Amino acid sequence: MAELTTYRESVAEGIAREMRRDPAVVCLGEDIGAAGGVFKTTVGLYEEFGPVRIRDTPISEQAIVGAAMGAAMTGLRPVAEIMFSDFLACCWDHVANEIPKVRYMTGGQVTVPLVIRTANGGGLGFGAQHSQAVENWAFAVPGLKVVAPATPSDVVGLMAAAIRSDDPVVFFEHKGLFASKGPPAPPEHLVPLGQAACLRTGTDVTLVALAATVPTALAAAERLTAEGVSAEVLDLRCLVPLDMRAVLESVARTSRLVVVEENPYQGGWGGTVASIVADEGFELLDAPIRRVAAACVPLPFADRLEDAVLPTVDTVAGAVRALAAY
Amino acid sequence: MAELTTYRESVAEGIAREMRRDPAVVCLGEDIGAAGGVFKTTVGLYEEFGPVRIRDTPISEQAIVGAAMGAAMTGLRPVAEIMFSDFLACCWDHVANEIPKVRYMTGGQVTVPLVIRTANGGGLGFGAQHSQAVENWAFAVPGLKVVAPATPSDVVGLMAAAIRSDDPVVFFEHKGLFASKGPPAPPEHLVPLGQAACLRTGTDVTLVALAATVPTALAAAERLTAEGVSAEVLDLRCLVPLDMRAVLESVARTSRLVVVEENPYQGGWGGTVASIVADEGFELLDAPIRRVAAACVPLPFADRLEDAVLPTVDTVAGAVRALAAY
Amino acid sequence: MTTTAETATAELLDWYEQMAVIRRTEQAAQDLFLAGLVKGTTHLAAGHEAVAVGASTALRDDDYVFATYRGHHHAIARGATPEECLAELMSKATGLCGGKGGSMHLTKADRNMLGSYAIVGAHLPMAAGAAWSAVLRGSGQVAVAFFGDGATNIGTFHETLNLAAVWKLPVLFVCENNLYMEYTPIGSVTAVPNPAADRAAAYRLPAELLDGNDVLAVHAAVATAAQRARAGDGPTIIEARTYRQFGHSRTDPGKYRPEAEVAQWLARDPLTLARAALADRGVPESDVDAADQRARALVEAAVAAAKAAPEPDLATALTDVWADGSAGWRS
Amino acid sequence: MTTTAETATAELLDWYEQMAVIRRTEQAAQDLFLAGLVKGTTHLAAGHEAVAVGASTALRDDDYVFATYRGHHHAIARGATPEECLAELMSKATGLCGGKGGSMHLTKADRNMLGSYAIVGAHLPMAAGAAWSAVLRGSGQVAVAFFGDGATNIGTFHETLNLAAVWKLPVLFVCENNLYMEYTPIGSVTAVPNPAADRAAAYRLPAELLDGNDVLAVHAAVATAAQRARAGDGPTIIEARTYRQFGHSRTDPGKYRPEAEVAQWLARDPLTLARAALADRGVPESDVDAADQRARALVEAAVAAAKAAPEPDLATALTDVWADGSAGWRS
Ligand SMILES: Cc1ncc(C[n+]2csc(CCOP(=O)(O)OP(=O)(O)O)c2C)c(N)n1
Ligand SMILES: Cc1ncc(C[n+]2csc(CCOP(=O)(O)OP(=O)(O)O)c2C)c(N)n1
Ligand SMILES: [Mg+2]
Ligand SMILES: [Mg+2]
Repeated sequence: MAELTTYRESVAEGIAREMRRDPAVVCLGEDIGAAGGVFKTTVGLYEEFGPVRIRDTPISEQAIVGAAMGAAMTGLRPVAEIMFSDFLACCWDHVANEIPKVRYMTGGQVTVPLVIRTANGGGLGFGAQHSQAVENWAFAVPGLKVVAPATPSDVVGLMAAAIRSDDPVVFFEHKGLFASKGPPAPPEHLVPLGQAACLRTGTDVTLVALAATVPTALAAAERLTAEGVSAEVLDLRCLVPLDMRAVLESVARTSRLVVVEENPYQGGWGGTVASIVADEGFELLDAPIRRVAAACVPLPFADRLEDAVLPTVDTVAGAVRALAAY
Repeated sequence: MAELTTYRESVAEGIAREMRRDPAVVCLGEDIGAAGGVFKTTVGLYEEFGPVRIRDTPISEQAIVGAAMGAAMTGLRPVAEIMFSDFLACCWDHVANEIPKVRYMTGGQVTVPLVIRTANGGGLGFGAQHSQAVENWAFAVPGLKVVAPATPSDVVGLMAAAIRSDDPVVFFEHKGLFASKGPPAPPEHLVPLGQAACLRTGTDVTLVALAATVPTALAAAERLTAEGVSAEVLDLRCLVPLDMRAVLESVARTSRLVVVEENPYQGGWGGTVASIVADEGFELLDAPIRRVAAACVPLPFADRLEDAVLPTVDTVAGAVRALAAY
Repeated sequence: MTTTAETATAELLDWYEQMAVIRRTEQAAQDLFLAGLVKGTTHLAAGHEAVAVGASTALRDDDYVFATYRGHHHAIARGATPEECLAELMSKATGLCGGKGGSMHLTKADRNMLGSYAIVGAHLPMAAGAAWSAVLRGSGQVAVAFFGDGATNIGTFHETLNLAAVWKLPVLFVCENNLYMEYTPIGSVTAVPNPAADRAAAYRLPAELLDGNDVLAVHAAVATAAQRARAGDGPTIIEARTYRQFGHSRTDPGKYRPEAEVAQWLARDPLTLARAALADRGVPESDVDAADQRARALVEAAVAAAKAAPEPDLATALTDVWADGSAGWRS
Repeated sequence: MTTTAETATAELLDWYEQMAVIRRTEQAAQDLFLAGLVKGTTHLAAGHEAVAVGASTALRDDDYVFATYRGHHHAIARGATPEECLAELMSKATGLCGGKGGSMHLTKADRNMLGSYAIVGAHLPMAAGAAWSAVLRGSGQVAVAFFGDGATNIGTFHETLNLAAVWKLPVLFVCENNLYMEYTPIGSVTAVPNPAADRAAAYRLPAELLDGNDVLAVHAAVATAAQRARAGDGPTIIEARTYRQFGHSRTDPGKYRPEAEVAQWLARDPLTLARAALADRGVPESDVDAADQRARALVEAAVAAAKAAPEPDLATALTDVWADGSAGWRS
């Protein structure tokens, strides 16, 4: 088998593949150039593609994302980095009100083929303002595609799909996964947006996860095997398009659903998933739907406190166990 | 019976009552002074309280909300207006990352007793950037209280509770309700945060609504009586604190739930309500949970198109009818 | 597009006519709004015509324009017909945006008028981005962002001007300073007297402060700035002082403005000034009247056509979220 | 607080000691981070001591201070003990924020040090708001926002400076210009050479550009600005040029900085400069060494105490969202 690669390296690899393929792809963001990005996710791009296509910016999130939008409307395919996903709040008007709406409100006159990449999620002790999982923010805004890969090869494959997409994509790279390893993406790897991956089949409970909750869900499923509970694990990969067909089909087999989200319970994307199943899949269910999400608090700094509020293998396993016994 | 008053007038009345009571209450925002606010919701305040306590600002949403935060941390009780709730996106860092987190992340050292008032919602043909119902954005952020009154007297009573709250409150005033009329609030009226109102009892289906969807839900319930369907209507009034007890108690009686939200289905607050019922109230349910929400598109300008994507009496009645027949 | 410094008289007459078309369209919009045929809101640009026409005529056809919710004049100056505009305001299928945008979002993308944006300041970085794109594509295009005085106090203004200056982008920042935001005078909330021009030094940018009611002055300044931009010399800030003749929006009567101020500015109506300039150049009044007549006829026909146009198909509420024309969010 | 123009020598020695305490604390933080006892990240202010101490000593005890994620020096200068700070970094219950904030959010509210904010620019309007509150309450307090050079290009900077200028608020904007953002030189992304001072004119504000490694210079400028502010004359922008001696954060070795530049700034270490000033005033070296010894002992004891301190109770993860101490979101 080929050597393993990291999720972190796969980000740069995914971007580089598309930049080689399409001269319209350009990158902009803070410290993404010679510095290679503060998470080292753009290492090598500056060297290969130079300062014209890999552009350092001032600390001006609105200008970064707004300029990306203008560039996307006029022939480029910008990939804008927002360093931490928390800072999407600093350009939220562009992310929520401009980029996703302009095509619709002009009656289809313009397209906005851009990607906003951002380091998302907690678990690293970065505190309340650098740790949030905010994919649910983007999910609440019609007109954005929302991607959140869990493995190195998905990073590459979904990056290709995101950059080639003629629609705006918010691409959440999980900080907690950067160091994780997996098989590298094959050449020309492309993972279409909106296809969940079934990572583990099972018969008793369906676990729906995303990004960093995928390994958590897999570990919980693994642990439960010993107890005789067979859990199926779905990695949604994208929130928009949302592959509810895969979820409903799985629940049709297992009759039980646990959704594992990193964002706080209140307003989390799992609520939408659960509500669709409680509506369209009501008759499939043999037990309550359970959501394992973060506590409804800002994220604390101390790791033991952070562990206490984020979903863990223990809390997921506990939820699955309870449902299986229902 | 006393003369009726408007929802619009009740906003100014609610603020004025608190300003009379507490000299620490101050208002800031664009055109709120001599102009009386672009929705005429601050009419009379400038005349009564003067330019020191009623302060016009530049078009600087971050400065407005950020200054309100600093003032709240140091002894004032600011009431900041963000003219249209869509523009919360322009100060989202302060609303989502600063104001709700500072108390927690300082270990409880500071409090932030402020209110952000904003005109929310659609139905008036203001187009994609001036019509959104974004209470679900605020709902997704732990640390904010989220209020959205449906009647004139609730505006006054909830405004009193919001301004007196030592916690930050986002207060959504619905544009579509400004002209609506109802009995004025009695003197000293106070509606505690987090208490849903049961506006109509019924036995077959529970309708959960908020702000402008309250009259829609009531009208649908009314219409269905003729068909022999008895619908109970709950006005949540607040999303945080969320009165799930009232919802679960009602579902315990009716066994059926329809949630009526104005925000788009994806990421809407109704998902969280539905997911709690699908978990904690699973055994109460005799039918699928249905959410009637806006279509997952930016809001169109033309009224017939807007009507086609927002929840209406027809769509709500249709959903209730279907469930009742389930 | 004109690149000669001296504007030909025939050209000036044409500009006059364009301004007259805009004025008539705005008046029609107001009448239709009052008649209940335009829903939502409108922000009319009557009084601002010289900015739009002076600027647009100084640009190449493929240059990019970004406007605000007060943008009818820019749409028309970039080639939108009064009929397309009014149909949009009247929620018609034949409107510029098929009734999905409305007055605040007029867009004529096939003429590179890339939209009207309703959240103050949001379009400034878009214009910078379009300019950046032009540089990378080597197209020689420039981008222009038009914005109000009130927009000079919002964060994007600062972020964009700095970025555009550092990247030396071919972008023009044209402030239509009409002295008011909605109902509040800009001077009461701004630390400097000239809200755009006085900020130029903070970005080491050149600034032009000029009479925005003088179409020749606007044209000259924009032509020079566009030339600079195309030559690789970066952005220019242009502050054009002008005045809106209607209220801020909808039925606002504008009572917060001193009568003398209104009168003074009405006397300096851009059409009046252009008429005077034409007279100075010896153009017979009848030629100007004829232009007015053509404008009136055009807009009258536009009103009739827009009224007669069909409403949008309900199905269009669920199209064009995505580039493939669809609107689904579940796969 | 000093209001006399001439700083007493005893005072200067005290400031030296405060700076030494900060330096030792930062070194300890670095060592603890490398030892794996500090999680997450740190942004050390070694090299910036003169800004914090010079400014804080020029303020009243009840004045408000708002800092960034690089804020250890400000917390200490406003009265936080090294032990409270290091315990916070080490996720201990005895930390300033009970382990819930961490290095980026040091706060000492009972000394009106109202927090350290980790999103660039966010705290600027908070400081303006605190100043507004002081005016309305007639308290005579001023508020100070410390921020980096990189923060001068973000929108809140502009919005806040304009608002503060128009409202003539008693607020000081103190830019610690250490020439770099994270790894990128500020000059490469900023349109003006002095990112804060060169923007002052855009708000009609006075600006001071000074040597941020000279504690006397900082003190004098802040004292003057605070006096102006208290007198009702509004905000001042102070740009203090300084240099961080460690990398941006965590284990960053700062390799992007030219060696000669680093050497030049290390030679101008604020402690070295203060030592020289003390020598000039005839203070015996042994007195300064004694101050150093006290600082070292204090910080050594702080490290030991912080190490020995208990971890936070897990229950505290679910407290203090709301003012009543609770964290529930359902009623
Ligand atoms: C961010 C934001 N804040 C507030 C508003 C509401 N608003 C619409 S127009 C306007 C006044 C804008 O004034 P100016 O920039 O001078 O433009 P003008 O309307 O005079 O053309 C305001 C405050 C908005 N659209 N966007
Ligand atoms: C809005 C925002 N964008 C980006 C960051 C990431 N970031 C943290 S510190 C920093 C550099 C800040 O530079 P400067 O303002 O000069 O302060 P310094 O770190 O030099 O003290 C950046 C880009 C952030 N925290 N907030
Ligand atoms: Mg204006
Ligand atoms: Mg710096």
